Formats: sequence, structure tokens, C-alpha cells
Amino acid sequence: MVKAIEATGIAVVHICTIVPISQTVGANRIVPAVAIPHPLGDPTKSHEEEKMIRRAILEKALEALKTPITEQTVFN
Amino acid sequence: MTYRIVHYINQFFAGIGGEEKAGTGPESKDGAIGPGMAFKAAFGSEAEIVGTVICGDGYFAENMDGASEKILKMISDFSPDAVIAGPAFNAGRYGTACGAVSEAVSKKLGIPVVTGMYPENPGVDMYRKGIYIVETSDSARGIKDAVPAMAKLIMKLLRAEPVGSPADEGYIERGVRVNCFQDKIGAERAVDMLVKKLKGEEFRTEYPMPVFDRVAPAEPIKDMKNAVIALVTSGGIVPKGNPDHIEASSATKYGTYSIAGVQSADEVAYATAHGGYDPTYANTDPNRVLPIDVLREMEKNGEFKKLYDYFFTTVGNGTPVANAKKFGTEIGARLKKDGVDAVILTST
Amino acid sequence: MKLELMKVIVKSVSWGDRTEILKDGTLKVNKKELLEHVSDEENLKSIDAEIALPGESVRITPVKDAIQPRYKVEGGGQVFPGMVSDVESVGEGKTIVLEGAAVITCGRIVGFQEGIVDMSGKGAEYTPFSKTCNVVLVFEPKEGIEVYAYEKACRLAGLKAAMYLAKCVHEAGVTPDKTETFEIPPFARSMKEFPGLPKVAYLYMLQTQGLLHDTYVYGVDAKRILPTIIHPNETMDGAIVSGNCVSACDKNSTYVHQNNPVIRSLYERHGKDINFVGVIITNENVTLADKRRSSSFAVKIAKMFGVDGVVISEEGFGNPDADLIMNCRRAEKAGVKTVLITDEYAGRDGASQSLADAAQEADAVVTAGNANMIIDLSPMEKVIGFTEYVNVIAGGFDGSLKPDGSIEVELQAITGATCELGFNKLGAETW
Amino acid sequence: MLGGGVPVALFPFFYTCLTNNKDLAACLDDVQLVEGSALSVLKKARDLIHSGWELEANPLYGNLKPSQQPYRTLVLKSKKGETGRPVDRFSLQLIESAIAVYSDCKVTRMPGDMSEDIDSDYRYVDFALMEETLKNCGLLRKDLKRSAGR
Repeated sequence: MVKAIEATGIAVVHICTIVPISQTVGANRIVPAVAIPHPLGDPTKSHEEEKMIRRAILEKALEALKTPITEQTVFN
Repeated sequence: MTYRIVHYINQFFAGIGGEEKAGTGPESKDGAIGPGMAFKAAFGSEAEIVGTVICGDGYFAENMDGASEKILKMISDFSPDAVIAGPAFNAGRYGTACGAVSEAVSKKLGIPVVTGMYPENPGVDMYRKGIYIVETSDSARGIKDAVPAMAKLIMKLLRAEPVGSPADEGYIERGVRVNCFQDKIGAERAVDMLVKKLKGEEFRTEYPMPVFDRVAPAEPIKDMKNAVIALVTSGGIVPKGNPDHIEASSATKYGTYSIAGVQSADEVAYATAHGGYDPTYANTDPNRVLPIDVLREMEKNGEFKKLYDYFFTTVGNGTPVANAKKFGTEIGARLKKDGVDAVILTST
Repeated sequence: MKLELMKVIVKSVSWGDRTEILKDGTLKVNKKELLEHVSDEENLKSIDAEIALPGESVRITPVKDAIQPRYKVEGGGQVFPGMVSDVESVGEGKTIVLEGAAVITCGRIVGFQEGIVDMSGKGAEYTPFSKTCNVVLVFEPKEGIEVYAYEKACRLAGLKAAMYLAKCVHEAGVTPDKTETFEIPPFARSMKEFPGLPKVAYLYMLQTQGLLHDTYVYGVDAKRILPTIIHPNETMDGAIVSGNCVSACDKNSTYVHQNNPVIRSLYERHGKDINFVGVIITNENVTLADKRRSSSFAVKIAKMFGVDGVVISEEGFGNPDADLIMNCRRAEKAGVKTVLITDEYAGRDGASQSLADAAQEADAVVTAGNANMIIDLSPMEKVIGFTEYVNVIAGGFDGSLKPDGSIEVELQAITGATCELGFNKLGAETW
Repeated sequence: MLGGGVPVALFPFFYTCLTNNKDLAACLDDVQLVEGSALSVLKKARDLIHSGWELEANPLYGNLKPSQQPYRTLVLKSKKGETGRPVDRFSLQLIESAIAVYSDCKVTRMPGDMSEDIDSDYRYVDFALMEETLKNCGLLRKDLKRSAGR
């Protein structure tokens, strides 16, 4: 899905838990997520802390979208 | 006996018209039309084109499921022994339609079907696994070569004769592994290959790794403050009640839902349809998968201009690559049309 | 190190009073003496021997191992060191080889064991042992014996028989039909030889998952080794022995270890296109840590050799695919070019993914074929061994027994059919 | 989440074993006997991995087809004294691809599907292949004795 969308020329950032799978499916901009049941959250934290985590990941995602790349890049 | 064959073509080859007539709905005619005449000649007395089913490419693309069903009904009304579709050459929507119709015929009617396309037609990647697609040139000028090749293959299938290799029969590789004896033993082949690899000469692997085909990275967003961003997820977050019945795994569809004015993917309105993981965390706070709450905040702060009014969702778990690709192509086309600059895709 | 293989061509086998080779190439075997020689009263209730020749309407099942009769007549050590001979190193001097003959061991170690050798018909096209003149040993275990003890007893009996045959032929006096010489000098010299030719090693993966999946090197269970260097000639004297009973098509029998075709092919190109400097053996263990340790260590040895390229061969399928891919990845990352030999499990329709792992670096792969391919085996007049496996087949899971007595099975049941040392001509293509 | 696991003094890990092999379960100190097919064992392991456990050994067999061997045994480990550990991505990738391989099979063989003499051999081999690993992890309480007399 990532590849097919990007094929139209729109930049895609893939936020995902299993980076190797993302690499296999051919995402170019990859941002690792927290864990499978909750990629952009962490139920062990308070609601506010969770939103901070989510924000950090999304900021990284915007950063990735702004970054020129020539090959598959994982934004850690 | 004379085999009964139905031919599927689009509005253009039926002589109805070009792009302006692409919205034409499915219709059915007796006998051969357009390229069907060439097939008729190729079949001689062995097979007969008993009917032609026509559908506009635009209509098909916009009403895929419904159109497919209607077309299938029209085809089966002729009680055919086999179906040929196209050839579609390099016409993308026509190729997709030929592929979809062929696949439906093969799966639902269980009769032989052959279509034809240029290898770069997007329909090839989507449907090659299930059906025979004869390789054609990129334009209708190639009809002279395409027709005999397609006719020969469909006759083989009708006679239940063994089908040879893609090179011998002229169809595009379906990705099926077939055993065959080589001239040399494996070890000699391996050492030959190593010698070539070391010399920098060309060599051909006998087992290409599962496709790692790549799309070149899109240009980065230069002006994020003015960018429109769309949210897509394979994590299965849907409006509560799952109105479109997206499957918990091996999804055959995706959903498109408005989030205009929605400030947060709260647990009242949203839930997950995903069957691959413990849904508790996603259901307690769907923002953990579909982060609308924080994106709205960022939008307000002016970190980017606008969150696109719709989000797209499906379940990534076990979904066939062809489906995922189809979803992506359709979503991409829509986003492009609506001037979206970038996509955030979340997966579990 | 230099080894001369003195090859005696065997064209047929028959029972006789004395074990020797006749002028017409017939191997005469004193059956009684053979059976006495390999007897193991402690573990085996009975051993019988039968003959199976190419073209006969004979099916052998379940086949455990195949071994080529060899015997060292000069140089240190003796064949199958650490197993049926002393532990001294081998690979130098002269070794008698009964070319065209094989000892086949046949015993039901576990009930689901496959392993079919058909001497004629369709199945014969796929197994290398339909072309050899076979002395088949059929075992029955003593009541109450443990599986591992039974496996070992069968393994040792087969090796003893192979050594016995070659030894008797030698002692009866024989002139070899041809002699082949294999030599690679010490590292100090070999590294300087053939400047301009790329240095190549062989990374030889041995199946070592556990009971019934083991391989032995000089008698040492290879799952306990760190990857190490072995001279190619050592394999010709039986330094590597199979204890593997599972997955008939792609387990490496002792016969193919003795006649490793990768080593032969590398020798053939040695000094012409490549400088063949040595063999690195490594294992295929189950734990993730063991896999990483062995892969890292084996590739490190290749780097210490400073080789430009390696051929990597696999044994078996499933989790060993992970070892194969890891070895490939690490080697390519270290700048060592790789070619892999594997086989495929692409499903009966050939549409599934062939390997359990994949890497972009694996851009040069030789395949020994899809083991899931269905093959029809016509009925045979005579069956040597036990038909239990055929009954398991009749269960309908792995194949089916048809009313006319023919069996429909996956190629996997055929001994050596998709040997990942590249022993056969079988391959696969994408259609 | 699984509470126990056997502490091994020399190593900073807890180990546990998931299996659908009753013979093997009877020989272990810490084990979860899973009802059902090998695929059920893999799915159970996936749950554990999501709660922070790691695979000790590769989840696929070597040389036995998923459609053939009804039994599967997995060893997992968890670092002592750590809670809320992030999911081990490599373990997760391995288990997901193993689940994909098993799910791809047209045939699922359940424990007990074969006659007892064949079935018991499958149980024995499943045990034997994990024996070394189980010993090293300190999970093995006693050896399984299996007679080959038949």
C-alpha cells in the first residue's frame, strides 16, 4: 500500500512497529512505532505522557517527510 | 465441437467512443465486435465468439465490484466454454478491468480465460498470479501478434493440453515455480555463476528473491507549513460498528471516512476491526493507532496547514499483496487529485 | 595436501564366495561374511542384505543413508575417521573407490520416515541412487532400544559395510580403472598462487538440529563445533558423515558428502578461473544465539582467508533457510561475493514462497528444485525394506496410494532428489 | 501474561516453554501445555512476545514440513527484573513469518490425527529436537525415554 501511494509521487512516511516488514514492503521513509497493539501510544503511561510519546513520533514523521532521501531510511 | 467464447472489451474497442464515453455501463452484444473479428479469424471453425461484453473503463474503475458482478452475469448468460479479455496493451484502466474480469471468470465460472497486456500495464502486477496474461506491445498496433498468441493459448486451455513455459507460450510469468531438468548439475551451475559474479559478468539467479521492487522516494515537503497531510492506516481503525464490514484479516476492501471537524479518534466513535492483535489498547484509545488528536493540535499550531478531510483504513493482517497494491493505487489517485502533499501511514 | 582416488568401476553386483571385483566390473560379495562383519547383536535384532541394480523393478524404502565404498591404502588415518576408524586426520595418500557402487541402509528409525529409491520408472529419474549398483542393508532393531541408539547402530553398520567392500576388493588385488588426483598446497603457498585469479572458498552448511537431524565430523556431533576449516580432500575420505534421517530429498547422505559436487566443481575450475583455497564447515542449530554465533564465526574465517567469493550450500529447509540467508548477508556485507545452493518448498502448485527467509543480497541462487512437486511412482515388483511409510502415505496427508498400487507423493519422499549440494540436474524456473 | 519462568542462577533470564506435546510437558519444570495444533502454539507465543518475551530458538522446524509434524515446542525467555519491556522486533518478525508459513499450509495435522505409533514418533522427535535447548535453559526435569521396539 505504501509503495502504491508513493508511486503517485506523494511522499509517504510509514509509522510501523516491525521495521523489517516495512523495509520488505518497500516503504522509503520509516519511523519506528512503540508496539503492535499500540503503535502510537503506551497504556502503561498516563494519558498526557502518552500524548507526548505520540507527538514525538509524529514530529519525527513530519521531519522525515521534510528530509530529502535517496534510499530507504529509518528515522530513529 | 465448436467452443463457445465470450469476448470482453472496453468502450473504445467497441467503437462507442474514447475518454468521453468511458462512463458507459456494461452491455452485452451477440457475436464478435472490433478486435473480436480478428479473433474470429484466428479461431476458424474450432471456436466461435458467441458474444461480446462491453464496459467503459471509467465506469469499471469507479464501480469495480458492481460492474464486475454485472459483467460476469452477462458473460455467463452466453454459457461460454472460455473467455478472452482485451488485449488491453498499455491502457491502465482497461488492463485493470481485463484483469479483474478474467480473475472473476476464472474463480467464479471456473472456465479458461486469457487476456493480453503490455508488461508495464498496472493490471499485470495486480492479476498475473491468477490468470494467463499474454504479453503484447504497448499499443493497439500490436494486435496482429497479440491475437494469434492469445487464441493459441486459449485453445490449449480448452483442449486441456499442458501449458508450457512463459517463453514458449508468450504469457507473462505468473510467479509459479516449476521443476525442470537443466544441462548441468547444480554445483557446476553454482560455480559458473560465482565465476561470472566475480568477473562482473552478467548472470541470472535461478531463484529471484521475493520481489523487493522499489519505488523511488518521493520529493520531500519543502514547505511543511503549507502542506496538506492525509492519514492512512492498516491498523483497522474504523467508525464504531464497522459500517463497511472490513474483514478482520485478509481484507478485500478499505474504508474512506470523513474526519472533518473530528478532534480526536475517541473510543466512543471509533474501534479497531483488526484481528491480528489484542484489540484492547486500540479500542480503549483509537488515537494510539489513528493519531487524530495530536495531529489536530499540530494543525492548530500551524506545524502543517491542514489534515485532509478523510482518512483511509484497512486491515494489514494477511491482506494479499495484490489487494494492498490496489488499495494504495486507488487511495494515491484520489489524494493526488485532491492536492494532498504527504501521507502518514500507520501500521501495527 | 594431495589425495589420489583410485577408482574401480563397478558395473554390477552379485553374491559370491569371495568379496572381490571381477574383470567385467562385477562386484562379487560374500553375503555371509558381510553380514558377520556388520553385525551388532547388542542393538540390532536382525540385518539382512539385498542387491538392487539400475533398471530393476525394485523399490527401496525407507532409505536412511547411502555410502560409497572406499578404503585408504596409503596416507594417514582411515576412511570414516572417528566413526568406524581412528580419529587421525585423513585426506592424504591413496584411497580405493568403488565407483558405481553404493551401500544403502534401510531401517525404520521413526514411523513417519520417508526415503524412497526406485531403481526404475519415473522415480528413478530423480534419485542419484537409481544409477548405482546397490548393496542394501535392512535392519530391525532390538526390542526396547532407544531411537538414538538404533540410529547410531544403523549408521555405523552402513559405514562398516562400505569400508569392508572396498577393503576386500583391495586385498583381493585390483588395478584401478582410473586415478584422480586432488591437491591444494598449504595456505602460505596457495594464497600466493595464481595471482590475478579470485580466491574462492566453500561454505559448507551441515544439518545439526538434533536427533535424526545430525551430521558428524571426525565423529564429533557438528552442532557442538564452532565453524572450522577443513581440507576438501578430507571430505573424500569420509570425514563428514550423515546421521540425518529426515527429509529424504534434501538431506545430504554420506555418499554425497564423500562425492561433494561443489568441491569437485571448484577443483575443476581451480587454477583456471578461480583459486580454490579451502572449505569452511558450519552448522545449522536451532537457537537464535547459536545461529548468529556460527554465521558470524564462519564469515569471519572467510574474511581471514581474504577470499573474494564463496559458494554456500544448505542442508534441509525451514529454519536452516535463516542460516543460509544470514550467511549470505554477512558475507556480502563483508565484501565476499556469494552464490547459494538451496531447494524450494513452493507448495504443490508452486505458488507459495519457496524459502522461509529472504534477502536482497541473495542475488545469485542455484535451486535444486521444488520439493513439493507431486510425482507418481508406479508399482514395483519388489520392495526392499518396510512399507510403513507407504501406509502413512495412504493416510492421505503426504500423498496417496492409488488402487493400481502406484503412489502419488511429493518429491520430498525421494532420496537425494533435491540435494542442496547440487548433485543433480534438477532445477526450477518461474512460469 | 505468563507469571513464572524458571530462574537460572547464571543467566539473567527467565525461560518458559510452550508446547502441544504432552510427553514433553511431563518432563519440564515450567511449561504451558497448549491445546490444539502447532499453529496454536505459535499464536500463543506471539501473545507472549507482545508482552515482552523473546524467542530462544527459531520457530520453524528444520526438515519437517509444517503440514506434516503436528507438534511444536517453543522456548521463550524474558529478562529478569524488567517489566514493560519493549516488544522484541526480531522475535516478532520471526513468529509472524512462521505463522504465515503455517497458515499457508493447505493441511493442518492435529495431535492424535495419526495412528499412535506414528504420533508418538512425532512427539519424540519434537522432544529430541528441543532437548539440548531445554537442558541449556534449565527447563528439563527428566529425560523422555522412548522405546524403538516395534
